[in-house]
Amino acid sequence: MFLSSSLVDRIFGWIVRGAGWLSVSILGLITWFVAWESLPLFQKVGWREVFGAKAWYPLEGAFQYGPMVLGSVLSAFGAVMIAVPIAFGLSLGLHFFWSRALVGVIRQILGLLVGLPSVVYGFWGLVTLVPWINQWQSPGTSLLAAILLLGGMILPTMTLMLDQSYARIDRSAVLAAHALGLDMPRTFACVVLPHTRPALGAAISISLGRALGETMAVIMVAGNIVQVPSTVFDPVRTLTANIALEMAYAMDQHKAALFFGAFLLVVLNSLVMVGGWLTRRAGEGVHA
Amino acid sequence: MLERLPVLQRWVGDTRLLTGVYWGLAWGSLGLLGYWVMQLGLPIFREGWVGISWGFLAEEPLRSGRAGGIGSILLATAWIVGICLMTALPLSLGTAILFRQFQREAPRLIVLIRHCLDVLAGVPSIVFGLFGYAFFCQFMGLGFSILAGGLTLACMILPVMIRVLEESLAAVPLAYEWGAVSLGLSRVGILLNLLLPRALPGLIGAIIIGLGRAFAETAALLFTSGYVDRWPQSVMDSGRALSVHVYDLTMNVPGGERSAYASALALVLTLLIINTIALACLHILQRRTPANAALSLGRSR
Amino acid sequence: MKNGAGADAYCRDGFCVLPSRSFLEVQKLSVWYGERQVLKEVHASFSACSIVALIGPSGCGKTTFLSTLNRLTDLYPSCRVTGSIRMGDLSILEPKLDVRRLRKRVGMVFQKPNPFPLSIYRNIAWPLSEHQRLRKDEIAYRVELALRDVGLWEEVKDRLHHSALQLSGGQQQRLCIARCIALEPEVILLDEPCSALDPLATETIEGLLQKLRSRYHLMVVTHNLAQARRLADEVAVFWVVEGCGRLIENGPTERIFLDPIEPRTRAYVSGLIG
Amino acid sequence: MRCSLGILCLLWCARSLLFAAPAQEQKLMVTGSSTVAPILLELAKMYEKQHAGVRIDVQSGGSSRGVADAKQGLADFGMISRDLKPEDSPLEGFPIARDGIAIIVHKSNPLKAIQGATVKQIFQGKIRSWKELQGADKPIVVINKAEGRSTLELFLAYFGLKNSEIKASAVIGDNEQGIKMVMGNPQAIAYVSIGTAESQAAIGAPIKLLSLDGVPASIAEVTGGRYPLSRTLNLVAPKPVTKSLARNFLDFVRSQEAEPVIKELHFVPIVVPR
Repeated sequence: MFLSSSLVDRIFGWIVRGAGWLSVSILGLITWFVAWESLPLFQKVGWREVFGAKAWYPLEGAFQYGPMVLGSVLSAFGAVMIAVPIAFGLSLGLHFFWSRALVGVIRQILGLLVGLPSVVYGFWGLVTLVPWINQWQSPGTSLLAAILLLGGMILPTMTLMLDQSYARIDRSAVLAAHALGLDMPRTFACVVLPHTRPALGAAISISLGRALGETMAVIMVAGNIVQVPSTVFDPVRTLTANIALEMAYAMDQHKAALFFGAFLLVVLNSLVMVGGWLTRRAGEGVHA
Repeated sequence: MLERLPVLQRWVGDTRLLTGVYWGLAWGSLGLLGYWVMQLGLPIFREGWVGISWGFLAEEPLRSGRAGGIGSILLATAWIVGICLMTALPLSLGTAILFRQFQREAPRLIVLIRHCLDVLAGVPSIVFGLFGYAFFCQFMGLGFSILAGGLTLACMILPVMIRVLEESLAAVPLAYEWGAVSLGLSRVGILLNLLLPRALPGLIGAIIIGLGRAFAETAALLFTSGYVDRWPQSVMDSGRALSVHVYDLTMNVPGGERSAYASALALVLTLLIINTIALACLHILQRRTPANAALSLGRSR
Repeated sequence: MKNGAGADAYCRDGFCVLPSRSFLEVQKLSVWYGERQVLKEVHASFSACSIVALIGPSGCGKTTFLSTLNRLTDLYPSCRVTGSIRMGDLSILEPKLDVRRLRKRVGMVFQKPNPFPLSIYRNIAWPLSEHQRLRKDEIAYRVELALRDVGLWEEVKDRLHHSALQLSGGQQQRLCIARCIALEPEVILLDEPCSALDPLATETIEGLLQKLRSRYHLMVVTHNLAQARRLADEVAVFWVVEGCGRLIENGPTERIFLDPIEPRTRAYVSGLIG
Repeated sequence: MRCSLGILCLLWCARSLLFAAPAQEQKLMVTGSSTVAPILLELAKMYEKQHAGVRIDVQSGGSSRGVADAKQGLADFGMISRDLKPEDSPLEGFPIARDGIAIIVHKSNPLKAIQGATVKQIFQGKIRSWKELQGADKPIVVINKAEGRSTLELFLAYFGLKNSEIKASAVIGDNEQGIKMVMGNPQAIAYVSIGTAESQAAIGAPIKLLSLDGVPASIAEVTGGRYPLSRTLNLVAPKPVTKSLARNFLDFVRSQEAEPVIKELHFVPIVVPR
């Protein structure tokens, strides 16, 4: 019995380690396959042509990624800027102002919003948001539309993450603050905020990743013109939209170019993650 | 932390004002959210309610989805999500256990996995779609199939499931494990007796989150499980997921709006039902397990 | 019982105490957590008497010393242990040692009662069934035996299948001890077993320890000097020297308390410092 | 490890399902243009109903994919929403329907007809305001199609434009998206498949199909061969088509039986008598 159960333990260890390695290998596989599939672009077109390209006309052999990277980054950052204060306000309300029943309802709604397919958001953006913006400034399909829509889409995720981080605070710290006679804003500033700063960083970096990665909704509202926008009313194309728009019809080097776009997305996203780690580490430093 | 208090007092002499600002921010945000939910949700319910019926849920789509129902699509979705969960759950559970129980044995592996997962969690779903297309469909030769779609989704929801499972395992107090280890008990025993029973709510939570993600996903499935909207006969058939169906109806099919709304409503209702069932499960679990009851008592004390 | 009847057994408080051949030899034991050294070159040999008390101010490495004895230090990722500990035929710090068998022989009871969140019965039955292949009725018998040993049987026999977390603190701690002795260890390490309990429960536990002293080697970390004096046959005094925990003196209780060699010990036991 | 075993099991099940089925089933694979796919999907369903044991899989993915798959033998038929080009050479084309491209604007736009040259100038960005076309003093929102779409190819070829010359303010993927955009934007101009546009206009979408060079954009005009900006939807296959199922299906697609289905989808059927 004794020996056998220690053998079981050893086997268990290997199984679990295997699971771990498999999870790691997925990222490796993704990077590898995406890079591998984008190789033909550089074999057929050449590095210099790709990075020196002045426009994106894949069928005419021009592959310029810069504006799309910019489009992705701008729309994602804008969305986060919009979503942060609202998410912040909502999480405040959830913890300090609203009754339990209301809180329950709001959480359920937020949960549903997270699960709503992006197509539904996009459809709303296309038929409501874009015409609305168009009233001020044509064409309506614009960076602004993308920012607003993405902001709305990441709002539930962000709120729920902040909500969870508030809930995780040690009750006794809050009680201690109350015992010291601190009122709500001070409790918030002195107890809740310092405790949740790392979580805020995590929420922002994850939402940023979500916004960068959103595809279906952005296609419908962003206008998809490959250009560097000069105002928020100019249409832009994001890397993700580019893939979804052209993938179904792409052949050969065009397809490779799209895979390279995906590769750029992975790189971009890794940068966001590294940024998240750094801010979190800095936050922990402040905390200590 | 409290030493900051005087500074704060100097900033805002009267905190009633600040409370008011917070209050306003909270209600203002709620107002925005409410307005937006109305904007988003009302059309779905209003238009969708007309189109949805038992027949609609059971039939095969006709004329590209303008008529008929979404029966075959629901089935394909269920298969895709099922395969996805069946693959992702053991994998993520294993990894979460590795994090909890093998910290001493494999610290470097754990750090590596953590970083990889952080990156993986942010990889856009469309990249997963491309990867699935290149790896599962082409390299593994699965073609456009439910299997390929499910596996791609599994890769996609893996990080988030691991995160949730890990958190639920971490919520089990270390003291139990120490007690067990000091008695020389096996890891498997600790897992089965101490960790898993306590982490069961987390497990359910992970399944729900995974399900939600998988149901809502469009981009990753476009290039992997394909468009075919007929009854799938095996996992090697191409099958259209519900969210892809909604996408197709709104974007490719003239006059498909009504069905699109009805399908979207079906999707929302499915999510709602799953959430409710899960909540009920959690409720029952918390009431049934004496240990849990005792613990929550202990916590309140 | 474990050491065989020695010729020079002596009696104390009416209990027969077994011979004084040393059962635990500690040599040059040093422990680091990361860069910080918490125990420095501990040399000691504990004779096979029944209760050893480890005393000293907080942070002097008592608990760490105790944890090294059943290799619980393995659980700290950054912990490093050097030196040697011999217990009978066993070299405890040997890397290839079957740790689980060691932990069966050297049980541990923690400061805060930590019964498993299972039923009272399963709390004892699960460790038993993991270490030995036993029939159901044998397990039931052993559970009852262990519970009787700690005097819990009468209190819980009607609710064996209720959660152990519903017991009071003292009962929980006794259950933890029962969980340990059900495995028939040679040594039981107790890390301040009474510090989280009220005086009444403390008294019960002390009585229990007195009862168990004839069957097991007990090593008790305590902050309570009176308790150490009441319980122990032998006392080891730990002290913080230049930032590291060290064992500064050990010997029979009477000598440590009445005629210590070290001036710091004298000051400590007389309540002047520490 | 556990999960890879699971995958293996799944694969095995899948295999058994897969290989059990085709014994009594004949299979056809059709891939290609998303414009043609809906027609084939419907026809395939009808055909399957009439012939038990036949399964026809239709996958959309663009005309170029249809050609590639048919060339490689991955598909029995490729669907293309354009006329055959010389580089498709080893393949034989089978026209099944005709479709035109309509220039559409919002219903509130006073414009009713447009000249080809004007369209070209608008899309080149030489005409920027509706004012120049006797409309409101509002900028023109030009909606272009994404690279690779056959609608774009046809449009460019007809007007002799290069995609890089087009100064668009939005790029869209599918026809429906273009229509929805025009519905929401009174200043927009776009070009989409006539079938789609006409059917949408028929259900009440606020869009208007402009007549091009004096010919109204309608299915009727395409049928009559008068509408200039039109294309043939083809099935392509390596010649000769030998598989009897493929021949039969092809005949079915071009039979009178299939006519109402194609009409219902707002395309112009091409019937080839058997």
